[in-house]
Amino acid sequence: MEMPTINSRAQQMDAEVISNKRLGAYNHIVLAVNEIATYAKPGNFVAISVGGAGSSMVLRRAFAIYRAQIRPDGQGVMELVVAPHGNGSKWLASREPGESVNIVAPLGTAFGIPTEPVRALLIGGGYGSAPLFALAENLKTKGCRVDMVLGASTAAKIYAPLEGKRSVNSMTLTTDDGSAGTQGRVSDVLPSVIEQNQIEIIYSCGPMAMLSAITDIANRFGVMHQCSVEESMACGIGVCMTCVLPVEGRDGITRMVRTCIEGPVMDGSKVTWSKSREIPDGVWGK
Amino acid sequence: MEMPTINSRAQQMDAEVISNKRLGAYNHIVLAVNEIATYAKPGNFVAISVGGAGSSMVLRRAFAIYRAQIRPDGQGVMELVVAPHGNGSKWLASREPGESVNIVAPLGTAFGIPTEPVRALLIGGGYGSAPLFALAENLKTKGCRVDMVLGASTAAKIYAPLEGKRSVNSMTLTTDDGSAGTQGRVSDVLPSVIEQNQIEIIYSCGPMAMLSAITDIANRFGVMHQCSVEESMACGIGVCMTCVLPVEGRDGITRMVRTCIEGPVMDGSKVTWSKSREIPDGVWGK
Amino acid sequence: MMETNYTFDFSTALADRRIPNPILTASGTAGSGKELSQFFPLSDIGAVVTKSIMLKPRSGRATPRMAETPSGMLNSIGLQGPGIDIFLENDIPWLVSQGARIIVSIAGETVEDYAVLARKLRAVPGITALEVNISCPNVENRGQVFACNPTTAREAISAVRRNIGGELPIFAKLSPDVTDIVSIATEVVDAGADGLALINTILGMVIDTNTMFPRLSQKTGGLSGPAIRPVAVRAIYQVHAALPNVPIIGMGGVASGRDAFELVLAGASAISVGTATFGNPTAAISIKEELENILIEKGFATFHQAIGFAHREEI
Amino acid sequence: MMETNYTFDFSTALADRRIPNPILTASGTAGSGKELSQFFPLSDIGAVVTKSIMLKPRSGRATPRMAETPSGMLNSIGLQGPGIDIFLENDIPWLVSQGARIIVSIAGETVEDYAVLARKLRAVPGITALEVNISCPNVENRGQVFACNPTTAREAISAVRRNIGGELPIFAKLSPDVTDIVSIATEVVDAGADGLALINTILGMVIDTNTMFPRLSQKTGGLSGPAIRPVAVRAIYQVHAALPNVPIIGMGGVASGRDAFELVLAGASAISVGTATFGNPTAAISIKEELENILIEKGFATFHQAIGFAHREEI
Ligand SMILES: Cc1cc2nc3c(=O)[nH]c(=O)nc-3n(C[C@H](O)[C@H](O)[C@H](O)COP(=O)(O)OP(=O)(O)OC[C@H]3O[C@@H](n4cnc5c(N)ncnc54)[C@H](O)[C@@H]3O)c2cc1C
Ligand SMILES: Cc1cc2nc3c(=O)[nH]c(=O)nc-3n(C[C@H](O)[C@H](O)[C@H](O)COP(=O)(O)OP(=O)(O)OC[C@H]3O[C@@H](n4cnc5c(N)ncnc54)[C@H](O)[C@@H]3O)c2cc1C
Ligand SMILES: Cc1cc2nc3c(=O)[nH]c(=O)nc-3n(C[C@H](O)[C@H](O)[C@H](O)COP(=O)(O)O)c2cc1C
Ligand SMILES: Cc1cc2nc3c(=O)[nH]c(=O)nc-3n(C[C@H](O)[C@H](O)[C@H](O)COP(=O)(O)O)c2cc1C
Ligand code: FES
Ligand code: FES
Repeated sequence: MEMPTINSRAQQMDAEVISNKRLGAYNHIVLAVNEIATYAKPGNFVAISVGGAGSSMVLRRAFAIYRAQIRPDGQGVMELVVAPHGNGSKWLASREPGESVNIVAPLGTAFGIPTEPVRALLIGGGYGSAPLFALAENLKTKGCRVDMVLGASTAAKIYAPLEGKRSVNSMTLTTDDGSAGTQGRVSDVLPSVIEQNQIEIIYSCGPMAMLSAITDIANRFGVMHQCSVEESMACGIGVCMTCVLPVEGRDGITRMVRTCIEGPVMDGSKVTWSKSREIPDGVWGK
Repeated sequence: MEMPTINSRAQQMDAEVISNKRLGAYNHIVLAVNEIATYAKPGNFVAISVGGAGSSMVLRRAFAIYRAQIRPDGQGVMELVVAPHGNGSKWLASREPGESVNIVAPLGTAFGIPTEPVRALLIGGGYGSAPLFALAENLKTKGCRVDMVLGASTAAKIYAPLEGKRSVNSMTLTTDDGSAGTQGRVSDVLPSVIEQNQIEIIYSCGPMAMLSAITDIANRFGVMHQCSVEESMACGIGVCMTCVLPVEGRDGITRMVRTCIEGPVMDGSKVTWSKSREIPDGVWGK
Repeated sequence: MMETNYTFDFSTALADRRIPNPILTASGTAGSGKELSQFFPLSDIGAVVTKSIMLKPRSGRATPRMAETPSGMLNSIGLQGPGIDIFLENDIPWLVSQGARIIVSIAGETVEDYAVLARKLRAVPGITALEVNISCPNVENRGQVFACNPTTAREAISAVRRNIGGELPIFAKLSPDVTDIVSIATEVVDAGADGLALINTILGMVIDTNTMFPRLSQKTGGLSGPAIRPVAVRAIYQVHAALPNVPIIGMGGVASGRDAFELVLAGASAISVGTATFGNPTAAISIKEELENILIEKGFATFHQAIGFAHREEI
Repeated sequence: MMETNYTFDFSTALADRRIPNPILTASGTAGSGKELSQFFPLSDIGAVVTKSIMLKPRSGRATPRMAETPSGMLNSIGLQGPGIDIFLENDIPWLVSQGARIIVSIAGETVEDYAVLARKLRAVPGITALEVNISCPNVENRGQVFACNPTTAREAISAVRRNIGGELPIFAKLSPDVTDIVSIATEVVDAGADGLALINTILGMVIDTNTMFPRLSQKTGGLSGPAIRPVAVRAIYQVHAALPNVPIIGMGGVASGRDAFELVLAGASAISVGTATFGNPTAAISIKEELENILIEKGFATFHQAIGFAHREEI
């Protein structure tokens, strides 16, 4: 195991909610932060305390950082896209501007940016699109072509803000119910998008089943695949071992690896997308 | 045991906070309620859920009803005086107007009002003065003379609003630190106040040690003493048996009696103000 | 929610007795019933479980008797109550008059106590079942709790079984404070319990950091409320796995229909609501309604189908 | 707060070892130490307790490995780790380089495992004490947990005692899932434990009401967090009352200085912080600071005076 320098920029702080707007099925939340806005990279996440003082919820909730920057007025801001799901995310989604939340950020690995211009495909499922827009901008700066495929069960669950659309060369939508874009799943349209645009690298973020399906297709086409995974996390900082996935290391050995600190962004081809609820054979220490 | 008809007017409802103002060491909170405002009598209390959804605090908090009435505009209001003490009362004291709290009220016994005009002394310790002002008004209506003694550790902990002072014939203050009124305890000034005003009945509300001391003096002077006691309550509605005190019944037998449903207002002379942490000898079923 | 055009069967069986719905009060958390009846008709729930009644009047313990804890509370009431005779004279007839179904909880200090209590109850009309609280100190055995030892647990239950006759179903209420709850459960079923009630409170303590003494007068108390729900679910799941045909009255931290459903999936045939009532006088009613909605939404046609459903084979 | 013009002595003794303050990490909740060191210098706390290390590399259990519960959580990690050899090669030297005091937690599947682990550790420099986690399934005894049976608990601890030599103090970490924790504590102390660590997690289960299966892959898991604090306080109080001279590392739901103080009053000589770190990476530091302030405010001149203070005679 290497010394994790990965969270060395992470800070814990109270961050004031600057704005909180409902957008389709999600809440777009802007937090006032300090210089950590400059350290956060696309793919990093933030861990947030929920429920306030006297809450029965003892664990932080993880959210991808949608965007982080220092505004012209010098104020650091961090933006999130939150799906009100259970008690914790509902609490967060109901914070009013002026209230504060306690955050730890930036955490985890970031998407790797190629040094040469490449043809990149960014795939997001539901709120999984959140970290992809900042990534798209970065890739654009490096001269990459950026195509995007976003999928969700229904139109309201596709998160694709206007300014985000501007930073991509093409945008394909899929919905399970056909309410926006092609009816079907992201994986249905993938082969043709890859072929048409001669994709060299895929970046993805979304539900685990989607990431697994993308990995199969990426492998088939021999395309690199960096995906941001989403395992249940108790600590988010690498100390509890709850968030593991079987991942093959450089030495060819598959280990149960913490997705909070050696992820959430991982090489899709190295993950054993096995059935959950078991340790695959051959894993180190099984 | 008699059939408790005592809480038959009690209702559970969400009550909006109309106002919440800091007054000395306390918060004066006004809640919007329905017709229960007409049922609440001085001495009754309200049980309030604290902490909001996802709170780790599972029990309601009890507060004396300071005043309850239907306003000229038809709106029922219930007023409380809250000392921010632990997590629950602090949560309550920090509610903003417009927020709602879940209440069950009116609960428990009320102060008994004499049918004839009598000379009454009302004694309050700290926020224990809260239910006494509405009581004073009632007694005045019955033609009683009403004297009042309020005590606390320090001036900021004496709750005595201006309009309240108007409804009493005399008001004596005591503070432990001498920052207002006589330095000392309520019980120090009591004998002279009782003698001077030829008191026939004492009503009191405050810490248990104070009630116990008042009972001794009241017995000595042969004066009736109705006191509102404050035992830790888990349910407030008579189902849990946590809030008991040893109290002598009409049959002369002392039983462990629930102060939430056969109190909080009790005949002071019937309570065995024994050391806590033991069941006095002779209690039924010991 | 799915549209349903069938009638959902919400009834459940406690051994050979059928009650119209599976929501009960938990022993010791519903007073005599009268206090709760100010908030809802007692006949609306499956049954009222009475506080554990003993042979003689009991003053209970000194105060403080309770302390709030994170997502729970400690209590140390010490089984305050009027004793079986007054109880039979006053409480039972009143509950019967309300149309409530009644489960009488009994507790003893000796094996003989249990026997006498059973004899006093055997001919009483209007009772649906007995819950035998064996989580009490056994005065004949260094105060060790009956339910903490297979032998004493068996003795208490056999005494009730022998004296109650074949009439009333008896549910043995077990303590979770044991190394192996399945072995205790097996023992009491073997001794004649028709069913089990799981779980009683967990032994705990709170120290008041102001006085720097234990908060409760008796130092320790029983922990209840949502904090202990995972322990209740585990105990019910383990016991249902070992004794799938033995009905279980499940309880421990149920505060919503979702929570009740969790215990049902683990193997409970009925659900008692305790501490939640303290926070919400009508908790039992909302839990009942929420549970029914969840079951219908999930596509169950009867409550019975959901009992122990989490034990099915994974596919 | 009172003005103090003396220096408060915050140090504590773990058997014959003295550490500068009583706040430790709880085993299995501080990673290898490196992760936490991003948030505070490890030398600032009394000691780092390592995750329980076993003989061989362990993959641990399948996911999901955790579920949040009211004021707590369940975990079922299954002791994932690199095995003692890699641990000694990598983790210990790094912790030593940080100036951290180290308590190594060990766990075995057989009595022989414990013996071998002790032999591998006896000559390792830089270790303050051993914590022997005997809350693990014993593969030679139907998977029953060592700590749940006085005989197997004794065997594991004797094996460590015999093989560690007289050097390192050993603390036996007990499970609260037993009928009588005092008897287990007495047994392991008799077998040579210098101290005790109380409490490990409580066995629990969460059923996912969507999938209608147990949430964790292994069904049951260990309950930790504030929900279990009353159980920890009770266990520590009982054991300290029975064995007043045996130092106890207390833990279970400590999230603030007040909570730590509660366990100290019950009888703990040091406090491990576990689940609280997940909610707040610097929890150990704030707990340490808050505890020190409380002790000074209460007028204690030394930490030592407060240990078990709730056991004094009431006047
Ligand atoms: C790296 C990462 C990035 C994420 N980014 C986003 C994002 O940008 N926007 C967004 O809306 N959500 C995101 N999620 C999911 C988000 O963390 C969960 O929706 C949230 O934790 C649910 O909490 P809850 O209290 O609402 O739900 P509950 O179901 O009540 O939560 C109970 C427990 O389960 C955990 N949990 C529940 N659902 C999930 C989940 N899907 N993933 C991980 N843990 C879960 C919670 O953290 C909590 O500990 C992300 C998760 C991870 C791990
Ligand atoms: C009949 C009655 C009338 C009351 N009237 C008032 C009032 O008008 N204004 C006011 O400020 N306070 C009043 N109190 C006291 C008030 O209920 C407590 O201050 C409050 O419960 C403390 O809760 P907490 O969460 O802030 O404190 P915590 O100490 O965190 O509470 C923990 C637990 O202890 C109980 N508890 C703590 N202190 C008391 C106490 N003094 N009395 C009873 N239970 C307690 C709480 O209810 C809770 O269950 C009254 C209490 C009773 C019984
Ligand atoms: C105040 C109180 C009193 C109780 N009294 C009894 C009792 O008399 N007999 C009994 O078997 N259980 C008693 N219990 C235990 C409950 O019936 C129940 O088993 C336990 O509280 C767990 O359920 P809950 O979390 O829903 O409260 C009592 C619990 C509380 C909180
Ligand atoms: C994720 C997790 C992993 C744990 N791993 C271990 C372990 O390896 N060895 C051990 O003795 N205890 C382990 N424990 C138990 C803790 O050390 C501690 O005894 C327990 O969590 C109670 O303390 P807490 O409430 O502060 O977390 C673990 C607990 C958690 C939550
Ligand atoms: S969430 Fe704790 S190690 Fe990853
Ligand atoms: S508070 Fe429950 S009976 Fe009085």
